[in-house]
Amino acid sequence: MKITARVGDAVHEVHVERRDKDYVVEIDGESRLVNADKLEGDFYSILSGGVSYEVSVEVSGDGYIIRHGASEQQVLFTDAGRQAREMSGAREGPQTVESVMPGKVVRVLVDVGDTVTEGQGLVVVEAMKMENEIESPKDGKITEVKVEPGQAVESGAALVVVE
Amino acid sequence: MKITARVGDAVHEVHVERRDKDYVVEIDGESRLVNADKLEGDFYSILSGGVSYEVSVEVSGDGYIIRHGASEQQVLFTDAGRQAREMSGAREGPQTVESVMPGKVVRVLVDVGDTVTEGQGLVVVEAMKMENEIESPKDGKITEVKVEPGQAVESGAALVVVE
Amino acid sequence: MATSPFKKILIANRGEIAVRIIRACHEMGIRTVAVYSDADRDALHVRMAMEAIRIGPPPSTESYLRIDRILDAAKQTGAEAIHPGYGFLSENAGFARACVEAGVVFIGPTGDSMEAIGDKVRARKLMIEAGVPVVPGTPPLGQDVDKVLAQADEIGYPVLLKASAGGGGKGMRVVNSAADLPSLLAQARGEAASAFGDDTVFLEKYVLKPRHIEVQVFADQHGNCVHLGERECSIQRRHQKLVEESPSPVVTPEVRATIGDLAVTAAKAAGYSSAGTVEFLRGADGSFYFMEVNARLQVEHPVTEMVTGIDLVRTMIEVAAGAKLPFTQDDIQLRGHSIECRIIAEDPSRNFMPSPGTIRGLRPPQGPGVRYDGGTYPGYEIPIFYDPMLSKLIVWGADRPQAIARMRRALDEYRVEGIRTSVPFHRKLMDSKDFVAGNIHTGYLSEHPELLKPNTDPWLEEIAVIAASIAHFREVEQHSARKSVMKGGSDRSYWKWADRGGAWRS
Amino acid sequence: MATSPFKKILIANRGEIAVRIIRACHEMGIRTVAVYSDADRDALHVRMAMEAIRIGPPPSTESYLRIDRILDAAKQTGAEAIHPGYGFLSENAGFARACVEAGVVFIGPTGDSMEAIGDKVRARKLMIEAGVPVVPGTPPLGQDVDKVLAQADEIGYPVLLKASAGGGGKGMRVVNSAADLPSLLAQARGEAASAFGDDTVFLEKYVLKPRHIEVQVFADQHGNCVHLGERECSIQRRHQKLVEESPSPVVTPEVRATIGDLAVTAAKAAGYSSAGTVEFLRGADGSFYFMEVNARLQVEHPVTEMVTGIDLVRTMIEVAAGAKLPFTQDDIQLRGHSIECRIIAEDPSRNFMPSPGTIRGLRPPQGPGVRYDGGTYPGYEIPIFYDPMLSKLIVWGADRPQAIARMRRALDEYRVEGIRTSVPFHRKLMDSKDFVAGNIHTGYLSEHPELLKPNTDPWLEEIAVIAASIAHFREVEQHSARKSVMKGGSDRSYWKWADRGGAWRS
Repeated sequence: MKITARVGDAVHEVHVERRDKDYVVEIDGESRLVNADKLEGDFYSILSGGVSYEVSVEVSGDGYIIRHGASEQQVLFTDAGRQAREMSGAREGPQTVESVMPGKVVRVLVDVGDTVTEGQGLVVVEAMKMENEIESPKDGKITEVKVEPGQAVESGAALVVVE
Repeated sequence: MKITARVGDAVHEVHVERRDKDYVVEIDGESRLVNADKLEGDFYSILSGGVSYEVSVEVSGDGYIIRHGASEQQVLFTDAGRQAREMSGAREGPQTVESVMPGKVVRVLVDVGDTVTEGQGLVVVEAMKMENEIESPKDGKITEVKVEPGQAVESGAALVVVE
Repeated sequence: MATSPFKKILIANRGEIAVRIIRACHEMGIRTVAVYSDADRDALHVRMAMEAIRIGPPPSTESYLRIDRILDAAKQTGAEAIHPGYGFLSENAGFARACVEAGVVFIGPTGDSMEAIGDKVRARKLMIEAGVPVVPGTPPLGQDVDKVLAQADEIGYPVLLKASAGGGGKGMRVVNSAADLPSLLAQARGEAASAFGDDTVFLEKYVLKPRHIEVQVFADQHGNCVHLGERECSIQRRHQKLVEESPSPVVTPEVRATIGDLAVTAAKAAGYSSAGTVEFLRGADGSFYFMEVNARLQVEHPVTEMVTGIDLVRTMIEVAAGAKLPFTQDDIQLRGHSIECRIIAEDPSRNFMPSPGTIRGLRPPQGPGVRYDGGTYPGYEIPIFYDPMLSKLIVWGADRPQAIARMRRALDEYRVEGIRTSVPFHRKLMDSKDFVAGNIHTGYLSEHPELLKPNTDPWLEEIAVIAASIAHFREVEQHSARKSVMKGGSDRSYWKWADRGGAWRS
Repeated sequence: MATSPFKKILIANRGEIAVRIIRACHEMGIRTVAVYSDADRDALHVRMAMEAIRIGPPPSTESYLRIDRILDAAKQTGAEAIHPGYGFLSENAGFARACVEAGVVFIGPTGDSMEAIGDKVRARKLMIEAGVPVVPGTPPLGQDVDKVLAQADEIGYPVLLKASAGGGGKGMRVVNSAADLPSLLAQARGEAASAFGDDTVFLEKYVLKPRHIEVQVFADQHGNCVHLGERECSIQRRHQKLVEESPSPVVTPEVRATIGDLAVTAAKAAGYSSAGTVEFLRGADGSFYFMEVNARLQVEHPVTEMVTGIDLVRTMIEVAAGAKLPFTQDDIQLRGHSIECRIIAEDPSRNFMPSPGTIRGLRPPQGPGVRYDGGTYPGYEIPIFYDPMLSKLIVWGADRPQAIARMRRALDEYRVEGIRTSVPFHRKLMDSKDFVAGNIHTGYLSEHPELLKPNTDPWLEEIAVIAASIAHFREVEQHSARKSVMKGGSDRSYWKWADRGGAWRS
């Protein structure tokens, strides 16, 4: 099976196949034999070249969050087409700003027609007794405001549109 | 739903039904309103009359093992017919003695034709570095020996038949 | 030990501190009553308590801050005493008095002594009279913004806005210039009002690069009062503590005796009883300024317990029942070093953005020298209404280097799935040269944003790609296998649900 | 602390003790190498170590007892030292010497001193020469059963059969009369051979109602030796310890000094280094008899760590690297009281019948004063080849009553699903008047079979029936609901699997 994995800005071509009880994992042309047992919950015990890794693998959106020790690393799996789209700048055009967490809208800091700069606060959402400013992802103009103060929002809810 | 529950030697007639988010549980004619939420794994949080119980419920054979604090209690669910059979003495007639755990047979202490008394050792099974004598459940005669020393046995494996 | 001071105690709190208090009660043979809002029916404190009473809808103003409902619950269950924990009603003198009026023992100081030293403004006055150095500041601010601007000018920028009623950084703002003052004043008042139901704020000189060092005091109702050493709590974000330790790496036995005596004097002057904390700012020159008194049990009390061997919650209960302090100042011996990390449901790499959600998997660290005070469990959905703290991870070591090494090991064992937590940040902090050397101050984290960034070791990236690829391979493989079990069935979403943790909670 | 004494250590063991040692190494910044048999690929020590090497099939004679394979693994990984844990090769002088010959540091005493005091028969001789009182007994027994009968007659029944090579009750039998001797002798020899690869046994006078009290000693390679107080280990079944505590409820400071000096003398006489334990029997009259020396780390070492604040495993590693003892006898101060319960996969209500199987769910206790040293995890299948100990639950309290109260609370929190464990027994023991009063001896459990019986409180029966009925109701209800999702599908067994814990491990 072929997979394109993205970690941060780095892109890796991965090929995985079974060999008896093990896996042959090739990353960017370099191959290694890996023994991986799935244990309770999200845990895997991975032995590779005598080295032991205890990782947990959490499904997250288009990829996985891998935890090893106290470190965590997000690995995204992308197909070529989608990757190209993202690389060519998905940030052009109108963009919907979403709430990154469930909570309550306490203040809306912009109106339709306002000019905003990247990083400028747009909406303040309160969760866990903490007010959090949701910032503009780019320079632009507000074309739509979809929430009002007092409103409860889910994670991923559309707040405003910046164009 | 009607259930006959057995705890040790006691038999209880139980009736369970839902009422909104709660359960009405009637035991031997006495009824109570119970709020029960299933949590992670085998855990339940049960509120009954303002009292909070955190129990875990393990499926075990024909019933459940309920754990509360450090205590555990086996609850068996029986239908009337089966219960009657058991009460009338299932111990009559030939009885197959089973291994109560997986392990290795280290010694067979009886031969076919031997007369044995209740509690007499029949077979020694080793597990976890400990030798365990499997005892005769009743007075009788050995009619069959199904294992030999060195043999690995699973839990529930037939060892000998006593008649 | 022989007989319990109370038969039944109600815990007017939630989360890890409710669990902590329940444990102390059960060890003393005391029955426990939990109270819960609708958001907390399945919370750990409800599971663990022997009794549990619903007190209202999720917002704390309608549940955990409702004095009437909590006293009703006490009456209904026959609880003889109430432990308020920290936060919520713990420093509410009105609640302490209402308990007494209802014939229930309040496990904490009296309402009068709480008011005498719990209110920051009154406490400052008390300290100034006693000759204890305090940071320059103002009385409660009025509504006239121009006058506030003048008051700030007099102190000199930067100044600090602080809520009179509360702690924990709520309603607190640093103001660097007059231009910022009006909007920050409004924010601080708004936060104070929503957190404490009281929007009174005041101004204080903002001491640069200060260390937060506090002294634990303990007094009984018979005039006995001792201190149990200090805690260093300088690692903070947004004025909230993230790491605490005892002893402080910069406090010598002589300084400990000095600030300890000062703290005991303050507690005695206010007729204080129960556990309390006297907070100081320590400037870079080693001078201590009185900051405030917390007239309650602190979040970080476990580090004091670890080095003194004294169970503070048990002792609070005993003292509330009228017992004399079971120790004198000479009995208090500090052994070794203890560190606590507050593990919060926030994403450090996104500037501590809240990360509520469902805890899919949870493996707390274990083994020698590790104490885990948690308030959650696998499958638990963190409510958005309350504090984001998941647990306190506390370690003990024979000395500070051993304690740090043990904390590293414990953080490496700790695994929380389903949400982002502060664990990666805490782990990086334990490796930072400044922390290891003890060179910290309350602004340390804002000066070191690199501590919030994820780890980027190349070998970690490699193992992450290997693990994710194998997991993905297995998922695809199993999905195909199950499809054939289904004989053409197509309910894919259900399968995904079953595969991805549905069994945690059904 | 600044630099690690070793870069890499191999742990020649499994289970909780391998995990314990791995934790100590990681805290010291030392890389760890686990070894594992085929039965242990998924064991916790393999997961937690940084490297892991397979050493053979499941039986320990083909894996954990194979000196050649373990040394190969050390060579292959470049490990500079080996920690043997307890059991297996930990008291094998040949292994200690083979390590030295292979250029690997053995973390423990030298082969010579191990032989001098590890072998029970030689140790007795050594003690008699030193004037230490010993229990009357014989040299190793020959094959002539008539001669053995004569030897037993000379001592007088009851006598005790003991294995020369090992500890932990393996190969041990109480013989009450001459008639029982031949068959028990064969059993003891068989068990000794399978456990230690050596069927040598000897006879000893069986002291009635004795207490098992042992002294922890620690020596370096420079002639320094101290004792770290005693442990009381009188709660046993089949001569295996189930509960240990420190200090002993019957040892006064004077007696501690006396038996401590005796133990240090014994260790020094044998040129001992590293951690070791000198075991005594204490008769009802308060007299102590030397029993044996365990030339290794003990299972129950944590209770000593809790009261002394000393990390024994860390110190073993430092001392093995040539460091001097980091403490003198005067530095050793005992604080509070610690108790350990060995949680085993056995069913106490069926006379401690082994209960192997899969651990479906596991919630260890947490919170103040609780230490959990485990070797398992949820979903783990306990192999039938090794010791049945799942974990050690250790508590600390300011005094013995607090420690007992805390252990009760911790046992109530502890939940293991899928197998039977000793938890219910331990909980009942903590309530027993004799245990609370400290009135125990090594035969206590056989005199109190009621402690092994399950709890039968009526309210417990009621809640059990309620919980089981609701669980059953929900199962039936969900089964019907799923059937309709399946639209007539009939793969019932699969659904049951998915519902009943399949997600623990797939």
